[in-house]
Amino acid sequence: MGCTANDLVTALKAAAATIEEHRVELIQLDRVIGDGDHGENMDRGFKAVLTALDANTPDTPAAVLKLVATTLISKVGGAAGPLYGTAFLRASTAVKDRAELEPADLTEALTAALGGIVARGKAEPGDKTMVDALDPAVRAAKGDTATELLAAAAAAAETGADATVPLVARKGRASYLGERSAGHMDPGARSTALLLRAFAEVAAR
Amino acid sequence: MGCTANDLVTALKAAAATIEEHRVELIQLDRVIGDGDHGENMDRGFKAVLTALDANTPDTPAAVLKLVATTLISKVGGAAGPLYGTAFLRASTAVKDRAELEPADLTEALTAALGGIVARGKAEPGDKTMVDALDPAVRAAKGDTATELLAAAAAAAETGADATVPLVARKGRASYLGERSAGHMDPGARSTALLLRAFAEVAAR
Amino acid sequence: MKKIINDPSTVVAESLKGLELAHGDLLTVIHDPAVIVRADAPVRGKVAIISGGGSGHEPMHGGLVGPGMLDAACPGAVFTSPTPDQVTTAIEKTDGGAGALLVVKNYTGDVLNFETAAELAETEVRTIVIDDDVAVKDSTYTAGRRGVGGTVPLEKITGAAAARGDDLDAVHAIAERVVANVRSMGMALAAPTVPHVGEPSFDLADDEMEVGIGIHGEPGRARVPAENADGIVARLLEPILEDLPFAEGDRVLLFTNSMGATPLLELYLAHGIAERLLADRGIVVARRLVGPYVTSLEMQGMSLTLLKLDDELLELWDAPVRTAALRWGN
Amino acid sequence: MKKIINDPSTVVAESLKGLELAHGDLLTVIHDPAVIVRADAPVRGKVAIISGGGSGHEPMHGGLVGPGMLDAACPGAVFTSPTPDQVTTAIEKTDGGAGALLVVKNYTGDVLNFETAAELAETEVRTIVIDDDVAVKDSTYTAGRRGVGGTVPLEKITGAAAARGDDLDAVHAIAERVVANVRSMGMALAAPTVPHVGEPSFDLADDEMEVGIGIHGEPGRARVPAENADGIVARLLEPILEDLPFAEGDRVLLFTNSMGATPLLELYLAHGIAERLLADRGIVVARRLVGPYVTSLEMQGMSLTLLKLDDELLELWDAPVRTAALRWGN
Ligand SMILES: Nc1ncnc2c1ncn2[C@@H]1O[C@H](COP(=O)(O)OP(=O)(O)O)[C@@H](O)[C@H]1O
Ligand SMILES: Nc1ncnc2c1ncn2[C@@H]1O[C@H](COP(=O)(O)OP(=O)(O)O)[C@@H](O)[C@H]1O
Ligand SMILES: [Mg+2]
Ligand SMILES: [Mg+2]
Ligand SMILES: [Mg+2]
Ligand SMILES: [Mg+2]
Repeated sequence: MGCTANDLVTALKAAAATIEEHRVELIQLDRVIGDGDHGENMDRGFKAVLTALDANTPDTPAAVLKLVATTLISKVGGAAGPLYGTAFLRASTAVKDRAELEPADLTEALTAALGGIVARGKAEPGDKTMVDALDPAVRAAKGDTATELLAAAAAAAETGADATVPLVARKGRASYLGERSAGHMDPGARSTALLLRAFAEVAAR
Repeated sequence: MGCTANDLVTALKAAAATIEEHRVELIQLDRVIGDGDHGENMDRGFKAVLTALDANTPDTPAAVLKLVATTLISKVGGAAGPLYGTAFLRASTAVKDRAELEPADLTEALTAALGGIVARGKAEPGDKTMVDALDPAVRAAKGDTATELLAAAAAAAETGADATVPLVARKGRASYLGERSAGHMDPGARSTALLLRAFAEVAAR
Repeated sequence: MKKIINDPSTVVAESLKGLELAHGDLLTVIHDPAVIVRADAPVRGKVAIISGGGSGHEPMHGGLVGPGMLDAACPGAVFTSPTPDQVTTAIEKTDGGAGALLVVKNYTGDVLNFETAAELAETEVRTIVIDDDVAVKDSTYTAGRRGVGGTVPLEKITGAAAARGDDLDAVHAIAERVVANVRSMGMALAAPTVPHVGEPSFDLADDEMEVGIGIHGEPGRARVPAENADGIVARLLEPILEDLPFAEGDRVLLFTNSMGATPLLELYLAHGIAERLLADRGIVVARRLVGPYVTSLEMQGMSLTLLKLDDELLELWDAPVRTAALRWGN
Repeated sequence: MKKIINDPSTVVAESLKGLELAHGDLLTVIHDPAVIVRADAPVRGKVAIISGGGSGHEPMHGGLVGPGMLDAACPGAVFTSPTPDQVTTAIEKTDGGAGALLVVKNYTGDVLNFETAAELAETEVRTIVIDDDVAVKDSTYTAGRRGVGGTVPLEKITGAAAARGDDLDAVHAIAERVVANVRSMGMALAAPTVPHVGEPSFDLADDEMEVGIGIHGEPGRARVPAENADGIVARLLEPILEDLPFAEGDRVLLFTNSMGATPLLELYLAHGIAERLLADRGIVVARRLVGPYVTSLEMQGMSLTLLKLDDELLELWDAPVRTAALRWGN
């Protein structure tokens, strides 16, 4: 009873809904230490994902993830577009041609996603980026069921995002602020936590 | 014991001081129904008059008035520059080569000044301009002494300026506002009243 | 007040120093009285085109001095008409023996100061008064329409006529044709701040806009609830079209002007709307100018100007021009 | 929010329609994905110069498309890097067989998106990353310096090199020379408002200014008490001069840029101060550019850019250019 292409589509719809709901929050976080577009960009991207998923019905998890990747890459722009795009692209490659993803596949997909983000963005943990949410999530992503595994990952991502508050940014636009970037949550870490929470909630249904 | 060139210089210094003192008030009046420069322009002009009077010592009333006229014309700009400039120029012509101005000369000078303003600006009483201060002042400018005459003129100018408040402007920049110009005093009428009050106070000393 | 200045009373003088350094190839600045003169003035045998007005509308007029356009510009204090001695100096310095056309925007102050200068001038001068602002009723109960955006095509076209060798009468006649065929209307979302005043010229709530605004921070014809771009452009265009009137088949120059702080991103957006509205009516936009040319310090807002073109006006608009702000054909 | 727009999500698309109508002689707009292309592209045998970035900086980059400068510009959403498909489309449409130079401002998003496009491109491409902003420390602890005002001379000079027939290696080498010799610094008196955000990007008290500001409404290096023009210009110029460093006898291009809402009156004033400070140090201002070229919507403020010139860079700067925003020599 693994995660099918259809389950993934459901999860992505939930993710899109979460991003829409938190659009203004993400804009505000980015306004303080960045340029205020993160919520808008993510919302535009995930709305495009919904449209793409409506127009196409990819029948493998890999195909779904790839469609998400190419859509985000061509619709989001900014730093988040290529980073999230690469993450989904690597996840797509990682799950190969499996028809249903088992917990181990999910761990591999998440690990590959993180690897993609790091390969493109060269951020290390502690640089105050989405890596600070995704890296602990990957390490926490254990469990016998997708439900358990994603719940643990989402919780770790949320803790990780919270932990970006005191950090001084060393990557991305917030790094221009130097010390003044401390005291605010990283918007990309927050969006990563939101996405994982949405996935976890769908898995728990 | 008429008004000499020196007396005129004293009166003009007092006028310059008054304008400086009321600079912000005139700016604010003009800001509401015009473009906010009347106080600045008049202050720049009368400061230049002080400099000119320091550098030159014209020895007839006519020469003093002419120097004031040319200085105002070349330093004030806007509507007020040529209007006040013409007023002083006509006053200068009116007093001819008299060494001392008697009350009758003052009346003639004021009448000529008004004529100059009307000739240049084509405003009629009630158009909400400086004419609404100067026209009643000229009609009130009667008396056996300069003191009496100027006190009456100044009082009439003040009443005239106050009476511009309800008027709808038909000349100058305030006319663009149409009905919205009503409810505010005309800045040029106010500056005319201020000048006459300064002259009257010097005469009363 | 948020400004990059040292002292309100020296803003214009200091700015002219920078202008002179920036565009020494095009113009020379005389500092007292302040006049901006074409670098190669006087041009022998050519009618001189001279304009001027308060400062704070840059690039108008100093940025429009150069071959094919103005021979001299007289910058007054901020939003204050220049004085007659500036104008007479401009006339002297540009006197090429063919007389001068004085381009005057219809404001009492400008008209009076240029009139005084014209009386004093020793050269033959003609004056053209531009009054293209349809926001102001032209009646005996006002000072008449203001001169606004239409000034740029007027100066461009008369400049081209003078450059091709027209005499003063001919240049004046063309100027009259431009004035007869050009109409403008502007609006503001936020007021400018005059340096010596130190606070905005008018106060607008966040949901209000001022329609029929002038270019001196003087309030407009009406304060109305803020609208979207479609609404704003229609509101500016309608009274312009009705006024001349412009009719189906007319060829026009459409000039979409930023009042200063409105970014090009928004200005092009508005321009596109205006083009479509004109196309809907069968009016042919033959030429266009989009940008901040007739500004009002940092006022946020825009104006539209429409000039009905005939073949000759079109040719004169297209003729070469080389100034700081407008440059083409050479 | 005070803007002339219809809907925050369609601002860029609508603005591009207006741009296309306004400058149809110079450029063509592809609407999906959004790319602004030179009207006569592709130019056979010429290296294509392609740039792009978030919208809201107009006239950069769309206003710099045309002969002698850019072959294409990729406009992202407001303040958001363009996507790779915009860039690959630009590469395709301008492919004259001599390869393309991608001019990328150093921001994580711009670098990543252009990098992805470069990987996908079927033509030979080289990338030049410009990072001229001395306000940002260039260390492993930041994303490196930002690309700001220096982008305009970079695009002008590489455009001229491509126009005279240099091959891709040669154009790239000249690009590197410009990047090595150009430095900038900016400041703001008031923040811009991004349409979809609806409120100013940062809040500044009336007596404060933000120094070392970027061009995306991101806060600057330090918030300090507002100063007069002399103080502001010195504060921008010092770190630029120290950085390269610039020395006595150097010939430079001085680019005095308005961030959007700062009027030309103030900008020329600041330019004059900068020229005098440079003259005091024996630095020769050989060329200058003054105006709003690299803006940040309606941000109030300015930046200074200094490019050290050699004979070749000077010649390439002087070479003809015909774009909406920069035009000379033809
Ligand atoms: N080098 C990087 N590696 C990983 N994540 C990064 C990097 N640079 C930026 N980010 C993430 O991207 C987020 C900003 O995304 P967004 O606002 O959409 O892009 P932009 O900064 O281009 O406006 C940051 O909050 C951060 O989490
Ligand atoms: N046609 C006119 N006749 C008489 N006075 C006029 C006329 N037009 C304007 N004024 C006066 O000039 C004053 C404005 O002067 P000022 O602000 O210095 O000039 P501007 O209107 O050019 O800014 C008005 O308040 C009015 O009293
Ligand atoms: Mg951002
Ligand atoms: Mg006034
Ligand atoms: Mg005025
Ligand atoms: Mg961004």
